[in-house]
Amino acid sequence: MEHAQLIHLLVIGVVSTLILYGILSSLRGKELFIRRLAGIDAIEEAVGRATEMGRPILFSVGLGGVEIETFQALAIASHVARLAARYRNRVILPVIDTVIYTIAEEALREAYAEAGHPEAFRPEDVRFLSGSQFAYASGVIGIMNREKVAANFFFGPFAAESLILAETGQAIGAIQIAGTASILQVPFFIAACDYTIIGEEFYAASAYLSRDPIHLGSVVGQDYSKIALAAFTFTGMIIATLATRWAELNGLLKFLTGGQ
Amino acid sequence: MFQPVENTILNIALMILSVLVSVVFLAVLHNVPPNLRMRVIMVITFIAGLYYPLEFFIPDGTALTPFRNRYLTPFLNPIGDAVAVMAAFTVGIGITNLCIVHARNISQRREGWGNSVVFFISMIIMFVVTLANRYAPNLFCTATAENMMTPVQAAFSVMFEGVYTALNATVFSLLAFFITSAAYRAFRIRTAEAALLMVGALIVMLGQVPVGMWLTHWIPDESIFRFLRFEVLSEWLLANINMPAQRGILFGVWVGALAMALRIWLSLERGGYFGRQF
Amino acid sequence: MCVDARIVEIITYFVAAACTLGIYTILYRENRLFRLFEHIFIGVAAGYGLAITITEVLDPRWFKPMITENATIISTCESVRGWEGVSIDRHVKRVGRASIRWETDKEKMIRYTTPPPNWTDARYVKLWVHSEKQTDGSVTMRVGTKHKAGKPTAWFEKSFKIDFVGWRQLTLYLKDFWSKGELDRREVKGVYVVEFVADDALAESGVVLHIDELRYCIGRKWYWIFALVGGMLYYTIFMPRFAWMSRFIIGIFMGLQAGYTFKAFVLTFYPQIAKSLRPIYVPGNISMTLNNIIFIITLLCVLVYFFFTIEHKRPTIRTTARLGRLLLMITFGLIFGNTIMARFSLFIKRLDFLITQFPWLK
Amino acid sequence: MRVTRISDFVLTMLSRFQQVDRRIIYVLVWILIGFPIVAPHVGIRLPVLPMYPTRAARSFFEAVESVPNDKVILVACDFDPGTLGENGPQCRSVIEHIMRAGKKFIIMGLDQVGPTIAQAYAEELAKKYGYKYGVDYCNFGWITGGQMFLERMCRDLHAAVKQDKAGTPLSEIPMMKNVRSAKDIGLVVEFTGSGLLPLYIATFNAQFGVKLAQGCTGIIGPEQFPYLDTGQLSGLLVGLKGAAEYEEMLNVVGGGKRAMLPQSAGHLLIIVLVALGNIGMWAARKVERR
Repeated sequence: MEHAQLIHLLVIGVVSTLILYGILSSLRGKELFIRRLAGIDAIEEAVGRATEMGRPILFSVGLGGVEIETFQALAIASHVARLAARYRNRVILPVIDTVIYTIAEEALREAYAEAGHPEAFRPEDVRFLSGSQFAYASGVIGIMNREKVAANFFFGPFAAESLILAETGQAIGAIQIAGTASILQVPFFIAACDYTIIGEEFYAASAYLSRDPIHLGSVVGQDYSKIALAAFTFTGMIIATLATRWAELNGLLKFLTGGQ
Repeated sequence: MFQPVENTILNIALMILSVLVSVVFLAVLHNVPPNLRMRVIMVITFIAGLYYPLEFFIPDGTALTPFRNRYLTPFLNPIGDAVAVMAAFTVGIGITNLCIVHARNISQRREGWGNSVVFFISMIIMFVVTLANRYAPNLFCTATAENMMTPVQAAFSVMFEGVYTALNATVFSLLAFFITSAAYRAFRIRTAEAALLMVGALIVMLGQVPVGMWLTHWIPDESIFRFLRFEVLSEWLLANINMPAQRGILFGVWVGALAMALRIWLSLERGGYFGRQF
Repeated sequence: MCVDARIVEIITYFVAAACTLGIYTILYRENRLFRLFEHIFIGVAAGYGLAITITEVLDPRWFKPMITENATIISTCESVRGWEGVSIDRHVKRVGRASIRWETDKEKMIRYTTPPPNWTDARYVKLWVHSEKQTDGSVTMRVGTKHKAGKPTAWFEKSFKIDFVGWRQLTLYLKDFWSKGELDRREVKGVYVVEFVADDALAESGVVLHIDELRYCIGRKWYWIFALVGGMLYYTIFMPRFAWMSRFIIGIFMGLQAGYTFKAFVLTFYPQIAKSLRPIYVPGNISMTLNNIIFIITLLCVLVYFFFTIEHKRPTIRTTARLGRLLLMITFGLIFGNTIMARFSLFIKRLDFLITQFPWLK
Repeated sequence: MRVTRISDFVLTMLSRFQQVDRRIIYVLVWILIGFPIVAPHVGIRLPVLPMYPTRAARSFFEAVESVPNDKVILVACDFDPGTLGENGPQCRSVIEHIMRAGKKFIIMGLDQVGPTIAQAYAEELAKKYGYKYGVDYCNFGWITGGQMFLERMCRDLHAAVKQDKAGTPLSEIPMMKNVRSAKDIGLVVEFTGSGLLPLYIATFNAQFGVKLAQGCTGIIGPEQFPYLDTGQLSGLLVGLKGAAEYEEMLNVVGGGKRAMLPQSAGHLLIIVLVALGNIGMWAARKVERR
């Protein structure tokens, strides 16, 4: 399919308008509610524990390249860095992508500055390890063992190396929080980490933490979109059911499925 | 305006000219007050964000189709190449960062500096051997008989198959051990959720190996209890619980991705890297 | 000074075996041997990554298009295959080991029948021509191209004078070719023959010509230098005064990535919605109906679990979300169980390699 | 700690299973998976575990058997070295079955490597079953052009695929004389690790009614079951288990069945460890309550 069908334009149009409506209403000062997510206390507790033990914190954005999920993960990294900076604790951030290396270095430098301890930030803690998945994984487990990190955070896109990192972290007794939309890796984070945030829960968590009106509005807009998509899917199912009886509806069904 | 040229000197001249034009453009932007400069970057991000949606969402057979076919679709591959090439240039940043970290280890004789020396040696050997294998395979001796290899090919085979592929496959295979210890520790009936995690895994495991199948193969295949056979139950669960659940997660993940894309595109993103003034 | 492949194989095996066992020591605990192989791995991966970036991305997709003429060989003239009316000449040659010999007095026209068909981006043709003596005759190069079925063939041709002695490289710009028959210059896809016709003056003079290295070229794409400028902007991140320039290039990257997300939403995610539009009740197929009902319940429960703006106070919401979480847990158990076989086979393959590739056992 | 009753002693012993050291687990993995692989090389004959073919595998088998003799089978090898571990044994055992059933077949693939590997399997098996290239089977090699090209192949095979992998024109291949279009293809068997099935469904199955059967990897197995329910797929082999099931029906020992012993040992180890872990936890809780 080189070009979109009409149904795709409609669906994206509706979802985008709902999200922008959420953001605009939040900017106009409408009070918005987001339920507190358990993942948030876990993040603060993990940073606190690492500071008590005086050991550094390791934050990995997995195989994150220049993609949306990596920016969401870096937003969480900035938040963790702000927490750690208060107690002048180190955050080690090994990366696999050179473009993300430049962005991550700036994000962390700025987080330490915002927390009032710009001098506590050590540039060499943001490290490019390797461009290859398993060289990166072996590098990270090397750092974990040598630096004896007390807390591990795994946020962003992950693949098979997720369990290599999480199981090694568990073996050295670090407290571990993970959040990823890579569904096939969530089971391994659940098995090896203390707390796992599933799919876009971690995105809502960062909106909750920052209390930033645009982020809050966006999460609300996203909820409206999910309700709309669920309703759309449900009506589609009803049409599919009726189509088994009245064949004329098959044309409508073909339109809804985008000619599949 | 952007047409290839035939003669070499003209080609080099145009290249130098383009560099000068870019430098002038950047210098002009440099002297512009910061918030105006930020506006320019926001506009450029917006325009860059327009390209793929316009190219993809303008349907065939409308007034805009000729515009799309003339100005947008032909640039799909060149833009892909341009992005890949510019990202390739950043590899230098990664390598310089690596070298700084390891060079500091050596210069300050930090604990484990020997490994940093090993890092430099293996990097340089692999770099030289891979380039030689690609551009000058028969460096020292040319004609090779059937089962003979040139020194460069031999070195590349040892370094690539012997070291790189072996290390890659071995680190990957560590998962066989880690999955066993993770399963042992995680599958405990502490809470309802942990119990369900365990039950799901056990059913699929038993459904995959002959021992598991042997346990329930006595249930006749035609009877209504057929779905109690491990391999059938595991197939059914994978198709009717696993698939819709994954789809449910994907609904949220993709709506979230769309929301972030909208915010980056309209420069609404705040916090972290984006928030800083210029 | 070549090396016997057998010895190389043995060395490769022992190096691979050492690396394998070295990495496996991490299973006991982190130790010096593992640290050594970890640094070897990161070094080799860095060296390989840099080399591959050059050989697979920078050289073919940036440097060559920018510096070289992006030529496509029509005929290397090293053999007579595909040519008609010519003979091979191993003595008089310009490029490679041979060239095409054309006695104009015997053959007034020669043809090359297997040219590359797609000349869409070609801008000019280049070829080496050798002549024994100066003549006032000229040769016409004719290119025959077939379009979509049913359309007549279109020809475009250009002639050049043979008023030189020895080898000379000719450049014939395609836009100067005079075309017979309706030809769409932007879509030249059906080229099936290239002919060289000697005019009468040349035929009388009976000169013997040689042709070598016949190519069509696109030309040097000087504008690819902008990619270098764009790439260098990244490095400004280390200079605070110019750091805004890195924002410039990263802004473009993120804009493109954000735009692409809309396309990916349709290509990757929308089929998932399309496949979920299943009939709730399938007449005459009880098991399918049951499956579809369970499918819908699971999908809706998991969706409710991911609502963040509704407090889980109302019983209906709370139980659906709770059921959603339990279904998610079963799903993650299923995924875990489904992956075990793949992970074990990785280790089985490593052991298989260690044992079966053992040089003396093979 | 004076032990009052035997059960206390047993419980404290059992509670130690709650925290088995990870290194012991790793050694067990080495032994249980390593031994079945080393054993054949040191002359120890190991039992071959019986497999119980699922309905999807059996219908794959019947689909191949039921192809009329005047029709050919299209073997589509859309896999690369990455998924060779699972798709390889599947492809090899199906080709062996086609040869044993005496049917003619054509190898092709939307991936460069797949057809070459399948060709090696076919040549090796051809010696055993007396199959001759060009008469009983042939190989089109790598096919590009995706769905549009498959559709052209369905309509007119000779016009779409001008020559086979070795470059000989189709008109000169004896078996291709009476194979002109999809009407002469009895079954398409596809082996892949990626979701390419919809391409074949939209062309061979939907428009020309040719039966389809697939051998896929374990990871994408669940996504293919719906096609079984709707009848678009008349057979499915999933991962190494699928290969082992097919080899069981052929009663041949191939890559699938050979891997079943170490895989079973590994899976059993996990199940036993999980059981011990839970027993240990239960025992420890019991001891605390005392």
